[in-house]
Amino acid sequence: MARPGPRGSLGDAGRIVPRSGYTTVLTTLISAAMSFLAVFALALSLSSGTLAQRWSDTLAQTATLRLSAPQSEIGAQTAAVLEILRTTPGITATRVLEVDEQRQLLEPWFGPDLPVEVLALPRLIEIIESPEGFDAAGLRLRLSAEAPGAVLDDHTRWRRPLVQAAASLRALAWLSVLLLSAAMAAMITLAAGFSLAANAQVIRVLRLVGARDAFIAGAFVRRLTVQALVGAAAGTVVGMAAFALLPVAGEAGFLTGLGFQGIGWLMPLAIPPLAGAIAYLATRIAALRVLRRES
Amino acid sequence: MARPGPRGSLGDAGRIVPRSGYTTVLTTLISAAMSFLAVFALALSLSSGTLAQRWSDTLAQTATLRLSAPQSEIGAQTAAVLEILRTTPGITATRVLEVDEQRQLLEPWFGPDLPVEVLALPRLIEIIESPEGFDAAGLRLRLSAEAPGAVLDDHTRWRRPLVQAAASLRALAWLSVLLLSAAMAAMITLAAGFSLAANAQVIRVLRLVGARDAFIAGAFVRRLTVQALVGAAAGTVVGMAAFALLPVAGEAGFLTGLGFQGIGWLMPLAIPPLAGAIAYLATRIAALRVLRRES
Amino acid sequence: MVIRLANVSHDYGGHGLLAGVDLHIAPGTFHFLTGPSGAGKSTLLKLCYGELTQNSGEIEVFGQDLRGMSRNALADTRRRIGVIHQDCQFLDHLTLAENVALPFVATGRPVPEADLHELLTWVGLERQANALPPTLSGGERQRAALARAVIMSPDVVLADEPTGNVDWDMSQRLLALLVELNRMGTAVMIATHDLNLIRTAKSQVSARNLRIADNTLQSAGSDL
Amino acid sequence: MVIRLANVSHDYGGHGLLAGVDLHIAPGTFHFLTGPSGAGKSTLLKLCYGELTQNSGEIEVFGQDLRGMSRNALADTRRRIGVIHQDCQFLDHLTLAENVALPFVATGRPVPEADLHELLTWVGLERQANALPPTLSGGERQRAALARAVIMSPDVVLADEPTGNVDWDMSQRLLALLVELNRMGTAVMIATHDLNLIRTAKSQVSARNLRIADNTLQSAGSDL
Ligand SMILES: Nc1ncnc2c1ncn2[C@@H]1O[C@H](COP(=O)(O)OP(=O)(O)OP(=O)(O)O)[C@@H](O)[C@H]1O
Ligand SMILES: Nc1ncnc2c1ncn2[C@@H]1O[C@H](COP(=O)(O)OP(=O)(O)OP(=O)(O)O)[C@@H](O)[C@H]1O
Ligand SMILES: [Mg+2]
Ligand SMILES: [Mg+2]
Repeated sequence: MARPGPRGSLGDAGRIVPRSGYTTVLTTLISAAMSFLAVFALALSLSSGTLAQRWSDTLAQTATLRLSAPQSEIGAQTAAVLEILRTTPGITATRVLEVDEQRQLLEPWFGPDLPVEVLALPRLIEIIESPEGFDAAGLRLRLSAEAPGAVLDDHTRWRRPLVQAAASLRALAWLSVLLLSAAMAAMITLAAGFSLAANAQVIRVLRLVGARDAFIAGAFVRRLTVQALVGAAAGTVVGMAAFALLPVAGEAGFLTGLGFQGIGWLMPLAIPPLAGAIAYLATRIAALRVLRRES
Repeated sequence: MARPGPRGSLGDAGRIVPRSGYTTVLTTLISAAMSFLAVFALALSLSSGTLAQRWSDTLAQTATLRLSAPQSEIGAQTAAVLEILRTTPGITATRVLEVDEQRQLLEPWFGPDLPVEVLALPRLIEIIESPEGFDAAGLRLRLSAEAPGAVLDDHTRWRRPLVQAAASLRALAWLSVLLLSAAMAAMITLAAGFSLAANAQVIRVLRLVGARDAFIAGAFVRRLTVQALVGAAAGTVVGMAAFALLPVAGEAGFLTGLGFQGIGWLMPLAIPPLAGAIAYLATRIAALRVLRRES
Repeated sequence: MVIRLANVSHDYGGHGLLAGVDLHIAPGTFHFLTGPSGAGKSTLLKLCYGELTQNSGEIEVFGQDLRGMSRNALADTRRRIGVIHQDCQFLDHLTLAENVALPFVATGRPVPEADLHELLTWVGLERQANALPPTLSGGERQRAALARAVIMSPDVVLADEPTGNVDWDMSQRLLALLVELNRMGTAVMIATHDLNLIRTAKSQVSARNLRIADNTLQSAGSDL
Repeated sequence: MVIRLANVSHDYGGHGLLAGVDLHIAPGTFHFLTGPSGAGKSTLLKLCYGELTQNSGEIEVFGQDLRGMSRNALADTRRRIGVIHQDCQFLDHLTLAENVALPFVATGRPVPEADLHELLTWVGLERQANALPPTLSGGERQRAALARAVIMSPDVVLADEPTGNVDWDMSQRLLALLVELNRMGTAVMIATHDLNLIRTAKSQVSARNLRIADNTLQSAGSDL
């Protein structure tokens, strides 16, 4: 009986649309579910970035040049090749492999006792690319002219599928983020439509007492935006908690890194305001359309 | 004006619950969305199976044995090692690598001109495992006794992360199928509750004219189950179409095979009946509970 | 005995509403129920058909205690009671004719089309048979509610303000329908504000007039 | 001129309902509108405040054509019209007092608590001020609807069957409230079936009695 009087409670028109109506619950649920999924998609896209980075780091930015030549010419040709490499744009550094390093590379196949010194082994030169990479075809052309015994191996056949896979994973992830946003917008628009339909009585009564469209739409927009915000916040928190707690991918394996690292944890926090903005626009458009249709 | 009379249209009580109510639309939408996602999860889980298979096939079932020994003993030790391998359970076949094959392996490092014949190269023996695999530790023990120069490389360090990754991908996929089923059940239960709340008027009127609980619940259960079936069918079809049409993963890369192959295309067809069954149970329980609560 | 209330009290948690109400409705009797707005007329009727459960006292319908009844037994009892709710309640997606025939559908019986048509004609709704309830006028809805209440030939009709929105001629017509049913043995109780209706009924049927005042049910035969 | 209908016709797609209706409601006048159930009384009132748009003819409210009006202008016009809808319409999640105060909230004005309380007391609802509409009795809802219609001191009150569910004493009280408003300059039109109400009003106010019959609006001063 000691409820607040009508002025205090209704003064800002905040309660015009029922709070606990099931269509508002619907909005909350939809944005919660969508935000939860968005957290996963975001994690996937961030992780696929990390993944691509790692794969690139290990493979993409190195190449090997093998130089075979008669013992007498090997010194001169090595110098020539190094000079060519030095003047090739896109190559950051070059390094002639030591004998010990060559032995290490061969150990799995020949054991530690291979007499590398006495063999007429080719020289191996490691090439570190700049991030932009170099023009492998052009380089091959110049090499064939000046050092016919030089063979360039840019690891392409190893690199291509991995980089491709990382890229497609990344595309898939961003596609799902986009799809989820679109789905959320569509579903919140639908929920707004449902809410307006379910509250046809509210609209009719407000019309009867002379409320303008902007007032009626505003009441719905406010209610639904708040619900979407609340739902999205809940979904995001639960999704982030899932990532913090669940061992989604083990320590090893190349799914390692699926999750958020460091500053990445801040990104999901953008989801609730985004959901709120989507809800605001979707509801506003739906409300004004419905109000204009039913005179 | 030429509508069918009440007998024909209402005889089976099929129209007691409004067809186009937005809460029934809600049920349809929820099961459509959930089924759509379930198709993806199913594809992921099936594909991760294929993936794991492929990775295992290429790596897991081979191993290499490297035998270094003085030139005089190499023949005898090779024979001894082959005898050991022959009697080791889990090994299907063994093969001593030819000189040419060894040269091929070494070519990237030394060029085609390596004088393999004159080098004291170790023997390489390829081991083909049976699917159950062999006991690597036991084999190493026996080898160290009879052929001290033999080193077994069972590719464990390459194989483990890949198999692990495939397994965790698979677990993730089944987890999402489970989660989606649970989420669908929960959301359909909610939708049933919403539908009952939205149609409180229908329940009140039916009570007034002496309808029993079973009759009222039946009307809702039938309507909602049908809606869930329709929604799930639509969601499944759209999901399958997406897989049939979208180039989700390229031809190369190790996401190749993400999708359905052959008989796998039949599996998503289980989703609609499952959704229907979930909807039936969820609605029935919700309806009888609601009806019992409000006397 | 159709309905028997013994020392029944009820309120909605606040101050008292009905206290110590005794009521006997015998088969074939005719009752009017009056009282100021908010006195508890609708509440009393709801208690009689089990939409509400009394706070204290005893209510028997067709000789059975409502409170001890199973849910199915209560539903079966309601089939023998024709109720006209004050807020006429329909399924808005079904036509008027389908709504009137609902008691048959809900109990799994075939709809007697001829009876249905005759009844709709009597209450002047044959033209609106295929209209949806939200498109009906206030009076049309009230007449449809009355038609639905009597279509199953119930043992008792409980009518809550059945003529509040119809004109005088139509209210006479509806009264005549109830009087006719009453002659055939149906007990009738009408809650109404319309004293003229009660007065004109005098000539057609010997009705008992009850009034709710000061939380109790009183006989009001003389002062109408 | 408050409301002017010139040669207005309307039906809902079927057979004719209203045809060639002329109506002039001047400031400070009092009108009763009668006619059998389904004749089109509610329809006529809905045309007057723009819930329906006529098929043909002209309707002017406060000198402006309703059809040419912007949506905001229509809303602003409605603020000057107090409407009692036949199916009393409330926001079920707000208390009765909040519902009655709704015209102020919807137009962004502060609620005059004192006036609100006085009005609720007049219609006998001060005890129910904090009750939710679904828990009110039929008559209580009707009185609340009347209170809401008059709280903004509108220029005209259009009341559709405002006394169908209240007892005689209360209907006199509600009539007195409308007569009082009318004396202060408010035009009033009441659609009702209650001929007694019209008869007792005669002594308090000089009202014009209109009747809808045969699809037209007729003067019915004598035969009541
Ligand atoms: N569900 C409820 N919860 C709380 N109070 C209620 C409820 N239903 C009715 N009331 C209150 O109980 C009182 C009696 O209501 P009831 O509907 O029985 O009156 P009534 O005699 O039918 O009046 P009317 O002639 O106006 O229809 C009213 O004051 C009403 O506000
Ligand atoms: N939205 C609508 N669609 C179709 N027909 C309608 C609609 N609203 C009303 N009607 C019909 O128009 C006729 C007049 O309705 P109206 O509500 O104006 O009658 P009324 O004079 O107010 O009757 P009552 O006294 O019963 O309230 C009725 O036959 C009704 O069925
Ligand atoms: Mg009542
Ligand atoms: Mg009307």
